[in-house]
Amino acid sequence: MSMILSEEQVLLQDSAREFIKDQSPVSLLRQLRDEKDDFGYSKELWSYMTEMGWAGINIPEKYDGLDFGFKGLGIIMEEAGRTLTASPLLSTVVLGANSIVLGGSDEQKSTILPKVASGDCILALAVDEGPHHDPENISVEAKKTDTGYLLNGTKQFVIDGHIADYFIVAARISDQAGSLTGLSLLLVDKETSGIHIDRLSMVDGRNSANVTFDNVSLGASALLGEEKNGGDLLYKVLDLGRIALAAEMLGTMQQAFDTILAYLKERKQFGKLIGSFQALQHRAAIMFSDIELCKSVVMAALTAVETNSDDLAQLASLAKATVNDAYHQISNEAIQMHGGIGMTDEFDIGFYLKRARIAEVTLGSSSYHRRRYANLNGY
Amino acid sequence: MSMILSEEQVLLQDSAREFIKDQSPVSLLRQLRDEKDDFGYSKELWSYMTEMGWAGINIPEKYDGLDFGFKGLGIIMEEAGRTLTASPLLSTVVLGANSIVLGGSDEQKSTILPKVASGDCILALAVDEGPHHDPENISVEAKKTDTGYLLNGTKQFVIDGHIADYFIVAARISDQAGSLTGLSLLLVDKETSGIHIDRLSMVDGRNSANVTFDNVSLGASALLGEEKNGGDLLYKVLDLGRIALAAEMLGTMQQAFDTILAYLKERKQFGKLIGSFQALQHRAAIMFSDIELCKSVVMAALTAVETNSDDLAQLASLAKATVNDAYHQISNEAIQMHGGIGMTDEFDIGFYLKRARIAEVTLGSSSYHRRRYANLNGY
Amino acid sequence: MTDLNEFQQEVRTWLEVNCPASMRTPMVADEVTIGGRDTTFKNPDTKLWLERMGNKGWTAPTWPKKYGGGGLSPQETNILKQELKRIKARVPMISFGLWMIGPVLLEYGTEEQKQEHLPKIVRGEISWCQGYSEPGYGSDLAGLQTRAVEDGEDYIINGQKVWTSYADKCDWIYALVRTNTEVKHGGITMILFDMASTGVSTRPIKLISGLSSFCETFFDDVRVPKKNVVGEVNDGWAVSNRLLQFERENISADVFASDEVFDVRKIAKDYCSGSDGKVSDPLVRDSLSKILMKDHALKLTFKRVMEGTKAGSSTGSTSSIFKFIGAELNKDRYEFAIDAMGQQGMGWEGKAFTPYQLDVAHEWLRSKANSIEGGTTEINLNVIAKRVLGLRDS
Amino acid sequence: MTDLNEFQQEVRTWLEVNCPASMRTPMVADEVTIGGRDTTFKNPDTKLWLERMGNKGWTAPTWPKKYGGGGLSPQETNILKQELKRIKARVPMISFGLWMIGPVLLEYGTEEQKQEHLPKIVRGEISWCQGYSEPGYGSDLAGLQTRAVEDGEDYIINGQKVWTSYADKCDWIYALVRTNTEVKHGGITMILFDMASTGVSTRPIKLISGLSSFCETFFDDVRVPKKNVVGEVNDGWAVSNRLLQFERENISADVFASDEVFDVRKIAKDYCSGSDGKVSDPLVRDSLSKILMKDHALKLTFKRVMEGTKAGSSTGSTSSIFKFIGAELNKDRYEFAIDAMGQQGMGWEGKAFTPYQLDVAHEWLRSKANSIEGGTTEINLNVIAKRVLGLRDS
Repeated sequence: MSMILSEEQVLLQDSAREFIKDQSPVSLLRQLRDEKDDFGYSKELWSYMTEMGWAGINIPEKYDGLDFGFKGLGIIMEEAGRTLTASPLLSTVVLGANSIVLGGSDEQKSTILPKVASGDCILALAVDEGPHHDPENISVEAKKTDTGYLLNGTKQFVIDGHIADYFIVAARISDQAGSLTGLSLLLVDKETSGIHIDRLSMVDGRNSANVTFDNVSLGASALLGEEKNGGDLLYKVLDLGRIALAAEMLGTMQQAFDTILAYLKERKQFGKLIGSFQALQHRAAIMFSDIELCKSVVMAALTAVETNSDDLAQLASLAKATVNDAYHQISNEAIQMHGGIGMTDEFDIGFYLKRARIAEVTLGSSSYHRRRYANLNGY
Repeated sequence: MSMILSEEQVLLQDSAREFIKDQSPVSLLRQLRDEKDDFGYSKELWSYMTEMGWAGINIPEKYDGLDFGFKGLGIIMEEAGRTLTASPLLSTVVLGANSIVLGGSDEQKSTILPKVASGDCILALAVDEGPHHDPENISVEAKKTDTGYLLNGTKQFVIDGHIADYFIVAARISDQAGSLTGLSLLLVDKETSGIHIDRLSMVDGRNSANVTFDNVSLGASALLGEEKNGGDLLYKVLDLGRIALAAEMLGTMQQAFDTILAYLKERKQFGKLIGSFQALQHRAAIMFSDIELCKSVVMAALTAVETNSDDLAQLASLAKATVNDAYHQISNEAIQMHGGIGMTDEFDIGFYLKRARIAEVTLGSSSYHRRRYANLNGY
Repeated sequence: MTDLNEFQQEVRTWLEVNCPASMRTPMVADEVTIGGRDTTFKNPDTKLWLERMGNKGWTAPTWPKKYGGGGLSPQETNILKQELKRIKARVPMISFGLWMIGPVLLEYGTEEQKQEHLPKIVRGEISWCQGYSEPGYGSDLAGLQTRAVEDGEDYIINGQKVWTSYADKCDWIYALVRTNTEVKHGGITMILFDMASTGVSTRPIKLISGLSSFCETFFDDVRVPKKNVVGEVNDGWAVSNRLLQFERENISADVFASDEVFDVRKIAKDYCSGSDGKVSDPLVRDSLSKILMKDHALKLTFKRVMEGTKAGSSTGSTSSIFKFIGAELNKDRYEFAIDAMGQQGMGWEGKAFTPYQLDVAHEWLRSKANSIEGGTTEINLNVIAKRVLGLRDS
Repeated sequence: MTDLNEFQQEVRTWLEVNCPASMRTPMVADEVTIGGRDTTFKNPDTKLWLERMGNKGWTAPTWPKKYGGGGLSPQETNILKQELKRIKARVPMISFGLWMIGPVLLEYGTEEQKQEHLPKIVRGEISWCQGYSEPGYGSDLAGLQTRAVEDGEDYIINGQKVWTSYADKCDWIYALVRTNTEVKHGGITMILFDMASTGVSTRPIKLISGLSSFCETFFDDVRVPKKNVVGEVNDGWAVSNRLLQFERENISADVFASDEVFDVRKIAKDYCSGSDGKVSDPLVRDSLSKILMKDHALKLTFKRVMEGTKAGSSTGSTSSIFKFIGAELNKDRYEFAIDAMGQQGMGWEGKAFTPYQLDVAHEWLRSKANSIEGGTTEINLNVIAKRVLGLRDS
């Protein structure tokens, strides 16, 4: 019974859905955008989420977490996605916390994880160095020194980069080559000197930043995991991120589709409901079908994390690519089927389009993941 | 006024359309197929065509041709395509005759062209050596000898190969390298010893053959054009073939679409004409639009031949790729929109599907021509 | 649990003894049987295997023993299936009797009908075909015109059916006939009769892909006893809808299984590989991933629905997508194959092509019917739009 | 012929003298003018160029001289266009007056209306906006509800329009209003009035792409003289259809022109080039070819229709495809661009992005309206299916 939710999970889903609907409508994102909020997320909302344990949902109990499992996290991401909730869930709870849970030393864990669980610490994974997701080609360098590392280079489009307390930086250790083995993850306090942060204003109104490390001097204890297998750790964390993001996107596209469907049943032209036009009916039926496939791939990928399956990487790529393509299509249909009103900023549906393209390229476009699926399957 | 037909050309079109409709219905191809006709085309029909001058339409008057121009040939191809007419038009009149007109010596011209014009000589251009069109990679070799050439290798899917009186073989001259400069075209009498021909039975019922040259000894006079620029000649001839084939396919797809449209206006389900269902209406409208684009690219390419435009290669690739994709889509819709009856051999529409895929790959698939268009445009 | 373990041991032992070795090899096209009165068997093991499974009732494991079935519980049936799969046993026969009319008779048949027909279906003694579609009435099945007129204790049937699978080889037919011309859906009756009856004739249909199992079937004053009506007179539409459910489930299952016999990845590797053994053309590789990932997503959805069904949740809306997605995907699979194979995948016959290549070309053509037979893609989309999404014709 | 040669020489000389140098450089967004009473000009050359062309009548070359037009023959007009193109002269203004209401007045207007309005349009003294769509009546334009009620020699107008381009900047409006509530199409009238009239108010519409030239426009007891009706009362539907033809032609032309300011090939080269300067990812390269080849095919079709029109053949059925193909292609172009640019093409504002990158992101969003404004793609397809292909709703 890996593809359906347990009773406990259904309870979580119900409460998450209700909470998000009440506390985090799309108007909250609109407000953050219009007010050019300094943080880019609602601290009040985040404190509610933290109270419910969401910040520590993936953190072991000994570090004050809930240890609820990855499917629970997926459920929350999906519900948060429905209203385009801006929060540190992806940056901190998925990518950040899991980097430390999977790769951190005891000291790193006990320093950081309880603070994450209590909502007092924001983490940001710094991977990409250009506009496309490309973890196979990392050139930010950590030069080994007597006491640790000297970090140089620029990371781009770092999620929540301008509010992070710590960066987790994917860097190439100077004396090591090879695309995987040469990589390490380094835990970098934002207060370390030599860090320059440029907050970015993206179309989706969500947080992103370019972060430059200019001769940033780090102690040896900055290393997450071992020097030699940082690539494996990074890839595992990225897959968790892809799956969680796919879950978020699944929620977003479902809400967009529900909005379309409601409009088809309400809007009249030529004296008829537009939902009675067969061409639109067929397109709606195809969207429905695509969403059903997305539900399955996301659920399978979430399960694979919980069972630590050998298929994890493959299912992560399957989930991200499938969800990318369906959301792409639905986000376009969302505007087209709404007609003129869909083009107005006043109406919420445009936010779903804007979020779509950024979510699509984040952590890998469809063509990236189709190529990876091919590599993983040996063809 | 390059994109519309002259009065003279409209007259040709009218008479060609009437002739084809009367003399070459689809049932003729069916008969050739069912009787496993030895020649794969109707000699009677070909003699009528010859009488009208079609065999020599591209041949200069001094060699008994009509010299009507390439647009005239395109008109005939299009009309012949409507009923899937099997004839040596593509092999002999387009690819064969033009190879000789463009590259032949006076002697070659006066030996071959009058026979082509009188319908007494079938030519076959032998280019491909595998299942995909790939003139950039020719390995059939013509070894230079004291008296001429020794030809070795196998050509595949040679149109009209089993009925050809002469082959025009694209071969690599042994002492020359490079993809273009090393190629030459050789004119080979089918009676020369060492030639083995395997006729192929293809899904579309049209002629194709594998031809093996086993130490075929040729005189120096077998060379068409000069040794060094055989590649240019070959590429020019291939482009003429692509354009003429695109014209044929344009006729075929228009007829398929007309058949669909007639069925949409005649077939009832649930008490309504199926052509009244909006989903089918929209799909029909898109097919119509695709055909309109195809008409333009074919006409532009035909014009480019007549004006010997610098854009010829680019327009040939544009025409073939555009027509490929539209015909692909229409051939699938043709079956789907006809439902069960479209699946029966008794009904003609299946022939249009079978012809589609072979025509699509002949002289280059869409992806081949998109790649070539990119190369020609320098990106 | 112990009982099930015992049952499993019992099944395993029985299969070890009774499933002939050749029945554990992949199915060969001309060794498929549909059973029936006049069947001949190319491979004698096929006959043996069918007889043994039929006598045991395991061709219809869930049917009651009194009708010749296996009388197994769902759990036992699952174990039987697992064990058959474990030894890769061939399916004993292809049977519309088992899959369609049998389940319908269990629900709607009279006791007499069950006694007469079900045991012969289980043992493969009588084969069945389906008389539904008519020329002019494909998607609009309820428009059918074949008339059944009362004549004493009989009906006299006149009309024509089309797309009758194996009509020229089957012993009996279950047919939809019109018993009332005043109303459309409410004037249809399901009736059973022997294909050897006077007035029945058949003509095989040649498809664009070549010869097929489909026939046109003609009824010319065919006399059928009234007791052969299934369910109530004029209630055939409800009966047939129940039956079409079984058909749809079988077609979906078929489509799912199809990539086991037809591996697009192998084709890509055989025809488009570079020196490293990987697909060299990035465009082909991307297309292949699209197909395999869609297939993967569809299989996971199938799994999700199965688990949901077991857990008692309603899965009708999700399973409404299977037929059309499976059909479109299978068409895409064959288009990919012939594209990868180029002209070598376009052969009709002859030695210049391998049997496998010829198969691909013919199956590519055959695949075009996937989105027509058993409900067109258009009808599937209509159903999803209306029944699942609640979009109405206003 | 000699006359035409002379004319060409004359035009060339005049342009040499009168077209300011800065008006021969590519258009800059904030130097575009729509003319009108209160216009200010950022670049004084814009004002000069508009005045000179307007006084010459060459902003409306084919209109009669007595209404301020150029009075040129089609051949002369062609020569003028060629010469303007040769020196890459900017279009003097963006004008709904020139492109839409002007041609309609020439056909349907009273002599008084022509005398009053046309010369001011030619010289850009009065700018016009279009009051057609209403909230709730987009594709179904004829459902419009804005009421015009007779009151002596005037109409009193009440209602709301939407998608009124530059309503907040324009001097006059041509609007469709309802003069009869009993019938749908037959109750519509076209009327002209001054936007400075009492009771007119406007509110700019913010689009998903940011601020736009569109407005909502409200009419609250606006008093308009009856003599401002264009054509007959209740015949506005026919008049507006004629006008929409002009609009469609202009939108098609716009879409065609768009790749001149937005070059997807450059984007592919800038963001996806390998060391040889060619697009390194074969998938991106293939997508780019698809877009450029579709564009090429569309341009050739445009050429074919133009030549056909000149030769006197009917081209209505072919030109019915321009709007939706152009719109869909333009959307594809922007999707290609942002895909090639990755997150660098997703910026909303700020210095981390070049102005060009920000433009692409905003124009990508704006492009989504291409298949909605001026007739949705769905309406275009309906029209082709019904009027061109003769498929009817039965």
